[in-house]
Amino acid sequence: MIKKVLVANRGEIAIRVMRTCREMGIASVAVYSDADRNSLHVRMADEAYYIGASPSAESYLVMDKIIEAAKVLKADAIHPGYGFLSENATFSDRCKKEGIIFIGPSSEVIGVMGDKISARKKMIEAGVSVVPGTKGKIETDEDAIKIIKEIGLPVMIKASAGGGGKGMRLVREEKDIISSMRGAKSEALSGFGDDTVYIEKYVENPHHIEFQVMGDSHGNAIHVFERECSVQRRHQKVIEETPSPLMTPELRAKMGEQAVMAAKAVNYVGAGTIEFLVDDNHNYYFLEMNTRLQVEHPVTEEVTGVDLVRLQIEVADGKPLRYKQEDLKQFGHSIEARVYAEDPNNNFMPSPGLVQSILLPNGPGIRIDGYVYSGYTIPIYYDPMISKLIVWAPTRLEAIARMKRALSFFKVNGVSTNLLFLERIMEADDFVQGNYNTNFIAKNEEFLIEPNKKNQNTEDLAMAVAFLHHLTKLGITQTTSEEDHQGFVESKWKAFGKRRGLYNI
Amino acid sequence: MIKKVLVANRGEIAIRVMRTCREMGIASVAVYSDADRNSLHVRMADEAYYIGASPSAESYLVMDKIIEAAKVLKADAIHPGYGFLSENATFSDRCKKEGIIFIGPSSEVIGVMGDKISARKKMIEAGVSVVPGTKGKIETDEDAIKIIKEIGLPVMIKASAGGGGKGMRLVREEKDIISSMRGAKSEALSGFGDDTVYIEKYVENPHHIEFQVMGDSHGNAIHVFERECSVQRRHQKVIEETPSPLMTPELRAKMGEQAVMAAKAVNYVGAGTIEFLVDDNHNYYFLEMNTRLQVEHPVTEEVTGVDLVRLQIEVADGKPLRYKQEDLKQFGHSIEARVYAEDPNNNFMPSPGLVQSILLPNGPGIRIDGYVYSGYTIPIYYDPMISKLIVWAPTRLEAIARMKRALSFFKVNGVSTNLLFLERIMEADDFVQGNYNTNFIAKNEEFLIEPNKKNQNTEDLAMAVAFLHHLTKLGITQTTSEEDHQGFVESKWKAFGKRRGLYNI
Amino acid sequence: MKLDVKIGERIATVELIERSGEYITLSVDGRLMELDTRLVEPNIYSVIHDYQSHDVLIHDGRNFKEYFISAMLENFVVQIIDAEAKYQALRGKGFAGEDENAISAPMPGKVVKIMVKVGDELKAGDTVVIVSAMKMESEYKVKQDRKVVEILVNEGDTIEAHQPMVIVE
Amino acid sequence: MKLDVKIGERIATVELIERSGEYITLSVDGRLMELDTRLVEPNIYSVIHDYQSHDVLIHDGRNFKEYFISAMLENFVVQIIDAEAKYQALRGKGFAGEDENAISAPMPGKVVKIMVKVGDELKAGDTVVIVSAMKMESEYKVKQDRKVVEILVNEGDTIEAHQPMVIVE
Repeated sequence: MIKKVLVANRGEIAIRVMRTCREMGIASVAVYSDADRNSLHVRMADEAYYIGASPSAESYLVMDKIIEAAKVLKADAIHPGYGFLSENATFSDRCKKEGIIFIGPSSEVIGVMGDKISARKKMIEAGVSVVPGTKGKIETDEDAIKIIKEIGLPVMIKASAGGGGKGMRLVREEKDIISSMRGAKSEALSGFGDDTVYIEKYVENPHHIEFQVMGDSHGNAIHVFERECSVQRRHQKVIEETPSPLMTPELRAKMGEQAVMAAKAVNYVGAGTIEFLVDDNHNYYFLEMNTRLQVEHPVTEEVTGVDLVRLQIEVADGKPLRYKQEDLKQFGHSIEARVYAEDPNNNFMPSPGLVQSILLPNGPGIRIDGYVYSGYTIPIYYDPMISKLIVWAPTRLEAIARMKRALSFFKVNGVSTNLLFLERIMEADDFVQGNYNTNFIAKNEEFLIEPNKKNQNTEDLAMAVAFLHHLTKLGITQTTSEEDHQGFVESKWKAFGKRRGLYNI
Repeated sequence: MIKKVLVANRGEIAIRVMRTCREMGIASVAVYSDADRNSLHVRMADEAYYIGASPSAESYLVMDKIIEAAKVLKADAIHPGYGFLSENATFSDRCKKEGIIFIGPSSEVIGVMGDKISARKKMIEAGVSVVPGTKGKIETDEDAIKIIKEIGLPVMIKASAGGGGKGMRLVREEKDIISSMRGAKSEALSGFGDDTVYIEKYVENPHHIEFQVMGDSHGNAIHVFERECSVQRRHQKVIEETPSPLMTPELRAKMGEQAVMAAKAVNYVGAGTIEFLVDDNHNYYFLEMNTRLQVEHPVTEEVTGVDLVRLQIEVADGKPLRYKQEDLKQFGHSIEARVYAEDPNNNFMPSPGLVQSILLPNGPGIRIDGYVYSGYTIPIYYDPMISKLIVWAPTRLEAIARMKRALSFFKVNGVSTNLLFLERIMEADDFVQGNYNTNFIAKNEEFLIEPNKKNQNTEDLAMAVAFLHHLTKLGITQTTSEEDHQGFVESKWKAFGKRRGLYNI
Repeated sequence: MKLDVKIGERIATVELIERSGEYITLSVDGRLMELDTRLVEPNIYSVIHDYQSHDVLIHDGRNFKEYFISAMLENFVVQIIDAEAKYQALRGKGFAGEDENAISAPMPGKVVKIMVKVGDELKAGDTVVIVSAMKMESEYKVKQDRKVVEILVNEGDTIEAHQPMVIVE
Repeated sequence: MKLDVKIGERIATVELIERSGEYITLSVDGRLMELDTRLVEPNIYSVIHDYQSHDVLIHDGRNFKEYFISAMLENFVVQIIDAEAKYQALRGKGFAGEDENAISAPMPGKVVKIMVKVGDELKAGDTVVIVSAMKMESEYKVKQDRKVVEILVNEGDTIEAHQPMVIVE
């Protein structure tokens, strides 16, 4: 029986986990680095344990420290959140050895699914659709041509030992096969000392769609529908939504079934995500599995009413899943926007620092998972994501309208944020029409970054306020008079009359 | 077509309306008194109009000022919120004459339903169950005994001209009928110069359950299920929830049908609420109708996904209701807690003033409809309700746990609030078991006001912090040293050893 | 540094033993406590004590030596008892300088009515002023027989919390 | 009181005409504006202008005369151009005292690497320092040929936003 959970994380996800712990009557333990003593996850926890210096390599990533905290404070279980140690097989194993429940899968499962090659193999065995291709070494140009003709163009030739884009060639036309093979091989040889290459189908501007899965230790596994995560900037997700605008009930049923097959193939226990690439023709391919809670899990919770963290803790505690597949329904539409402390007008440069005040939008259909409070200094050491703004509404268009409303009432006073950038995404035609894939931000970059609605009135207002603020800073100001409104209006209009006279000369 | 709405209100409800306006692409106009220039509803509105001095009788209740604002700023419609002019038949009429859409019923409907006697009559005609009794004058003691025997004891003898509790007698036993009749009559005569009395069935410790209704101008009316509002202090609601713990599907169907009959009987257009008294045996009686949006409308929105303000605006604009009765379902459970700036330990004395900072709970299943921001001064002129905390969860017990979690993370820094009182309600056995009626707060007062869990550790901590804060105020403090944690721990333990030695002598 | 501190009927001696920046060692009635305290917001301390994390809100009370504290879903009224307060207590005036001579309200509001004039002899329970805040009127009375010495506000004035309105003796 | 104010390529003259508490009349390039301005939170003004309600956020920019403003879903960089700034501009140094001599970062961070030493002759585009913040490293370069005069930080230092790190000439 889990009675105390140590949350081996910080920021919004640590708080997210603690909220559910509190609701379940479970005590929570925060761990914190030097930079995080004043962080909200420490203030909100029942107990707190210091684990080292600010850089995460010296605190949040130090297994010994985390285990020490759990032992000293007698935590029954550790929730790793996302990032940090959440997909670390060694850590999962270490917890097991120390007699602490790791709220996540076993080291074996993390091992198999964490490595893309072995995951791909496992999925093929389980009958899950993966990107067509070969992993056998291609010996001759003739073999290459034969295989590529089977797979169909376009294809990607990839160095087996490759990484970072090196030793890769995209082939769109048959005539380029031989030159591309040679290019990839020679680059692979000079780059990695190994000219082994393999061939994969190239998925053109794919949709990135993932399925939430949950498994328990009694052999049950379910999926909790899809999330559309195609709005990405440099492989960083910015906006997620569910249901996916691309989805049909048939496709959902098929992909959901495959996601459950994937989870069952590894006897998955806990929350996981099966990521798929989907093309415009509804062909889908297993991409990878994330063996942890995702940043974007709230949109799933909003449309189903499921508390995924509660399920994680329940199944980690050996309980069977409280839902069967047929219990779950999608209701309405949910969108999540990730609020980053960064400056979109300055190459998305991070913007840590003092938040003098923060005003949250709130109201109907709004959920905020964040960790910044008025007076908090966002540290320079960690991720720039400071808040997730999640909306729910009966329909997709109403959810977009609600997100725009919420973004316009969201004020972070002190650091730069991407709030205007997010607001522009909600106004982009491609997004509104639900007609987008992973190419969306690149395609719409100009529209998203340079608002073209420069307004003379607003500009005049900005000038006026800067002028007044500057005078105040210089000390050129009267003290606030207690004059009433009516008196002001009269004197003001008198002065106005005079000035207008002057200007009319 | 409504394109601009003036919100003739302030505080959370003004903001609530503006949020939906923004989502519908409708511009919003705030009105404000002297005390409200810095209020959030003014900051969030598209336009703002000054309407007078701080007391509401000189601003929010001055019809001429509101109409002037609407005319100057060319608002198509006025949303009255609740309170102020929301149930004022004259104002509804005035709007109509000025060619402005009043978002609420016509003056005729407000007139009929606003008066309890005429509403009772109208409901009897429509076949709605009202509290059994007579309104005919009771001439003789014999008539009284006869009628009371028909109705059944206990009954209430009420002066027809009465009010404020005068000329009322509760009769529990037959032997008291004659003396009570005489007492009531003589009190009525001396109090109001009219000894007419009538007799009503006395509903013992009733449940206060209301049904949300919506009607459009095309003759459609629906109900949006019930709200349980029995947690009241001096007739002021404190906690509301839906579904009601008392409700059964059969009772809901019957009462819902009666609520729709009531709305149809007056051709109701807009949002309204039919309030019922319900006894423990599931007998229910029409009590009154509120011809406006209720404070507690969010719990209905949470379990149905319906935006009631959007529906109000749509039907005021002449559109048919977007939902049919069979489209609506209740999903999960929702509870609302009203956060007041008041001091429960000091006879619930109001506590206006500067809010230095406010930390909202947020996270899954939390909705906050409030208007206070960090640095805002709550004015002395208006209602002490500063925020509504609404939770949703799959089940009632999970909703209670969530409410407790949210209350414990809700911090209003600067004024007294009833947050601890609300938290105690969530811990009261009667509430947890769903076994309560309007007598709940009186019955549990001791438990609710005097937390009996005084903890020595917390008391010591409070003493220590007061001591340190006092030293700081006196200037007895070192500046913060940049000493690292490890160094501190060592020096601290060295000192400790010494002190412990001393104490052990 | 040592002071007596009072909550309800309990009076405890609090002593500062060592202070190193935000790390503080003190004793409450001889019980040692090591605290890590940070002022994270105005009037809000985050306190870690024996690994327990507490958010403690503290506000000034009705006088210089009184504080209102909220912690762990409990409210406390804390009084600091220094040499001066002890002297007052010996003279039978109670602790913490409770100034019964000034009639004041605990919250801001508006003076609705002043029921007395200078020189009036009041009986215990007589109403002195009526203050309105947030649609609720509160009467402020004398708890024993008193004489009105000075009236510091006018009807219609808005007042701050704890602002003296009427002085009695 | 009159000052020139610059946004992008536009320079406008702003003149204070009358100020009565929070009610202010001024002109921007001769266009009269009556504003009701309140500082509702630190650095946030609520401005009512011609019945329009605006929440305006203002923060200090990279120097004393620069401000960053957000209003109505637009961002502005505003520079105040006073007599001194005009003199600098005449000397070809651009407006608002942009001090190209100090290499600084727009956000707080940690100095990862200093690529130069005092006396180095740098070519346009050479990297001077690398600063890390929030898992992202940024390189700060010189835009034209320069010489390193002074180095004000060490590797590993945490720096404030706009803090000069290296002085070049």
